[in-house]
Amino acid sequence: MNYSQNELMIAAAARELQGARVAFVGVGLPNIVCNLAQRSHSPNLELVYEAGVFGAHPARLPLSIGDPTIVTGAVGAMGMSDLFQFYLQRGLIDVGFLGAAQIDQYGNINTTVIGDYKKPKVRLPGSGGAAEIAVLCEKILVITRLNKRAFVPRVDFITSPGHLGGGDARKKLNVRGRGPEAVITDLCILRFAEDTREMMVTSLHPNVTREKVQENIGWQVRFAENVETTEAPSEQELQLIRDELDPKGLYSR
Amino acid sequence: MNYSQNELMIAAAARELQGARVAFVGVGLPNIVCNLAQRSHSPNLELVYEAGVFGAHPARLPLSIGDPTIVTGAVGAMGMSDLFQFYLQRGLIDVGFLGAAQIDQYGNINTTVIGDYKKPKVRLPGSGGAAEIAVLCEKILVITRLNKRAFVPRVDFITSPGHLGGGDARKKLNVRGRGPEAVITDLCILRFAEDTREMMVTSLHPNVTREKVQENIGWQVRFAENVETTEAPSEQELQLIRDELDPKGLYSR
Amino acid sequence: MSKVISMHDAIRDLVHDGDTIAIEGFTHLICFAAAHEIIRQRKNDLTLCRLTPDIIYDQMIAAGVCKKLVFSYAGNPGVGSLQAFRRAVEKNEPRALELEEYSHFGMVARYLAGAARLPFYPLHSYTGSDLPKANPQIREIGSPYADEKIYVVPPLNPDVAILHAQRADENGNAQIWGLTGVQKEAAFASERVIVVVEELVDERVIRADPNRTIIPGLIVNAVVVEPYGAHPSYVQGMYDRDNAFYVEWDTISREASTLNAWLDEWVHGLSGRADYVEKMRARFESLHPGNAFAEPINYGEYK
Amino acid sequence: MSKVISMHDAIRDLVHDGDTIAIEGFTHLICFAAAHEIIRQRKNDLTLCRLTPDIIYDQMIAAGVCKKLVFSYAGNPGVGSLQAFRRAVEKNEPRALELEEYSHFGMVARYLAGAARLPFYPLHSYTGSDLPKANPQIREIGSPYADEKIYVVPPLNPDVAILHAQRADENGNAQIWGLTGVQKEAAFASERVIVVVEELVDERVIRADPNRTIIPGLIVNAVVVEPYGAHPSYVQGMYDRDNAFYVEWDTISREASTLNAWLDEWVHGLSGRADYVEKMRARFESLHPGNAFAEPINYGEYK
Repeated sequence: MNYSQNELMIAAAARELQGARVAFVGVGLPNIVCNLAQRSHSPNLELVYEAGVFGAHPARLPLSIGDPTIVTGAVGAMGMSDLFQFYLQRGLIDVGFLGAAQIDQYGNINTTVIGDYKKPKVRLPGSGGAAEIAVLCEKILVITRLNKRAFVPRVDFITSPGHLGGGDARKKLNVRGRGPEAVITDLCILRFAEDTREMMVTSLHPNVTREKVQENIGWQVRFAENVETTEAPSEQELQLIRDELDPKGLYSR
Repeated sequence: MNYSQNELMIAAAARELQGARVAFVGVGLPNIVCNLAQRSHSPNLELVYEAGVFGAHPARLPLSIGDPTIVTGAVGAMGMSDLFQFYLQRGLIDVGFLGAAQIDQYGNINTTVIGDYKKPKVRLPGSGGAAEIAVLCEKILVITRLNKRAFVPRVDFITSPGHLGGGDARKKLNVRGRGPEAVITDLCILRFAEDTREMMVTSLHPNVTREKVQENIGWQVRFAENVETTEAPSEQELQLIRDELDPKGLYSR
Repeated sequence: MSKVISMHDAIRDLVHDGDTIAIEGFTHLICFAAAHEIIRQRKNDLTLCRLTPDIIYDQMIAAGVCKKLVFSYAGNPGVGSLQAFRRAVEKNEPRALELEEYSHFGMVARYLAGAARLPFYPLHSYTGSDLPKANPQIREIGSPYADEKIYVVPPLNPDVAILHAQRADENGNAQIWGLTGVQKEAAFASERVIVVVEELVDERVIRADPNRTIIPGLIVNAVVVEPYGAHPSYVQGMYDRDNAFYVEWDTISREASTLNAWLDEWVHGLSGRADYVEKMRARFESLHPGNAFAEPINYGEYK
Repeated sequence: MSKVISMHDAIRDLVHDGDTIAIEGFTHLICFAAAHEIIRQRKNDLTLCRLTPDIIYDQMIAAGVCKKLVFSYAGNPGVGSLQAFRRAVEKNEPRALELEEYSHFGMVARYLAGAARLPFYPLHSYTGSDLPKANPQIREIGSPYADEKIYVVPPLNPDVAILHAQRADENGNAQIWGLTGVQKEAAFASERVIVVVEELVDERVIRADPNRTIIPGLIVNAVVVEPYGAHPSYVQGMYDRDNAFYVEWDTISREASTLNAWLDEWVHGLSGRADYVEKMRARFESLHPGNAFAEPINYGEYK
């Protein structure tokens, strides 16, 4: 079956959720990714929405992360105070999924401004729950398309800390979660070196060259010793994306 | 109609609630007093129970302040965190009603220990919500029977602060509520002098002498310039107490 | 004594120029009816608080009623950016916009502190983020129990909170199901509260299920009955989110001229929400959900 | 995978000697069935946490399983003192009892900090009280926003919380109505959670009313089905508080000998709660309330 780069990215990201028990679902791509994981290989994955829902079984793919379909049939619906304090801050969330307008080689994420904070060239939406998701989830997955505007040597503003200056910088600040573990893009998957915490390419999507990846990253990117080839999306995954989750192709075309 | 000293005390205490909008109902005597006020002169009095109830209309007099009858038909039932934070600490309660095992001339209340805290002669139940009620309600009413064991020059332990050392001691500590306003007993009503905040007798119950009052107070008590005679309980009040609120006479005989 | 009044009178009497206002509701129960009435009455210099300014504040910013925004996520959820918000921040159009920016948890904590009258609220966030540099109100304090620091935010106490709910009685005792967001905290944090409901019910309905009461009439100044008052957001069990409108807004708001034309037609050109509902009626038909009833529960009669 | 096990096994596997335990429930939903099983299994050196030790901890203190009490009100509500508690504190009988004492709000705040994994929780209480002198864990800190001090308490994180509820599914998703006390906070604060219910229900019942879920199965280790397990306390809508027993307890507990005879007959002499219910059956008949149903609400089906 043919598939788009976006479909591959979504399926690859969903597979990163295998074995996870509780995922914090962010707006946009993470939303479709988490719903795909639940409907394919991880039926017991508990979806937590910052809007105040635990154990959602959305009957349709919600456009927003506060849609009524995430409430009906959920295990629990609560105020955001409970959600942030007793679920997220309590340490119950295994995986937090974040998007990024800019991301640097240590996985620090900017969703606040392009340019200077006080006089921005582009004003972005801001943190939402990302600043706390980044420090409170056991681990973080990032999903975003690969291009030079996004993958920059240094983000203009750290909205959500990744590995900060690299190495054990995060540990020194007593940050609770382990930070970004993988960055899933439409061209490749990147992970972080054990020691320096620098981002490196660990898997190339089928038919994507190293040169193509480097062209879309704003620094001299490292490649892992054994770069794998990302597994193509399965027929089941593609059917779920096309028939159930994103029939209009908003996210996946 | 004949009445007992306890019935008079309860009716007199209930009358202190006239004009109040929201009362925090304590266990024991305050419970019958607040319910009497609601059923007689103050039908719009909102009863708040620390157990987590706002706007209770108890169908029977609850023995405990967490009885199921305070929930059924109430306006709101909530967790204690909400009750203490958003009602009491938020400053929504006009009147808090407290009992006392010991009380001193400045209205400081002890419900913790008789004797030394570490080696008490009598271990009492402790604060419950009294320590915060004493500082967070707009004003405090105290209801307790008059006797020398209770009315002492200096309490063994301040569980709930009254006017502390007197004068503006309370203000200096930035305490929010105004503190005790009246102490209603089975023999008389005492209030606090404007300047010194010392307790003084302002009303004697019918047929009670000054001597009798002094005999039951552990310090040389002051009498107001114009000591009134406490109004006897009305027929309606007595009927409510006897037929509806305390048919077994647990509190009122 | 009934607190039920019209939206016109509620906004006229309780919202003043220069006020700090919170029209809350996280995706759910966003009271567009109140926002439109504020625009219609041309209130001025408002400080608007919301976790997600959403298209409701985008409309108010475009209409020029807003001086300052206190917020945590200024996007069109699932769609993209807020165009009027961007024009205000990037180009000072139609006027400059002051920003005071937090994260969601930070805003929740600010309302919590405000509702509980605490001088600050601690939270594990902001470590490693540039947000505390951008907003000096986000501060760090030590713990008296361990060698540990934690960030705190100050209380938020709006002058007015406007909160949509499924139902309330005439005293303002309001019940909500589905996402409750920060409706409760915003109500208790504020000096004045306007509750806007889909349905006015007898006090007995409220008292039959006290655990669902989110906002007590005790803190409510006015009750406004405004069916479909939350459209294009939604009310659980009553109508769906109008996702198509959220997508359309991206087009409407790309240019100030089209946005202003929309405001002229849908806000200034109408006398109130009843007109809006009438004009929008065909659209509502596709927004009615099927039934999914909760199992009835018994509180028990204790006499 | 079902978490449903017997009370015997739940206590055997999840409660260890020396543990810090919270059997919570403010007047409502106090799990006497669990307390009796702990006594029956002769657990030792427990630190018992509860706002109101009530007669449930009075029984445990008398049985000698308790080393320390963390509490805010040790009385028999509406009746008077707790006699076994007094003997332990005043006379070290049957053993000395360590006390760590707060007010209700202080205990609520401790559970809140524990549940939210905060290093402390601020509250406006204790000013002018001798409690901070009696308990050095109650401390003062300054605010970074104003020249102001406020008391704080440290987090409370029990090893085990045992919480009674009206109903849960086999995963431990539990729903409560009526007084919810600190059930939620105590559950999230604890390392292990045992949920004890009157009724085991299908997951669909829970999912039909997600706003009533107080404790998610995610944090629950065991579900015990134990009808009447909260007697002599009560379960809203199911059975009334046995006020007569609370009054009788005052007599039973006046002397260690009568109290021990009671424990022999009603705890040690029985193999479990089923026996207790059987033996107590006549008494339950007068405790059934009439009906007072909540109005059904609609969550809506959104496909």
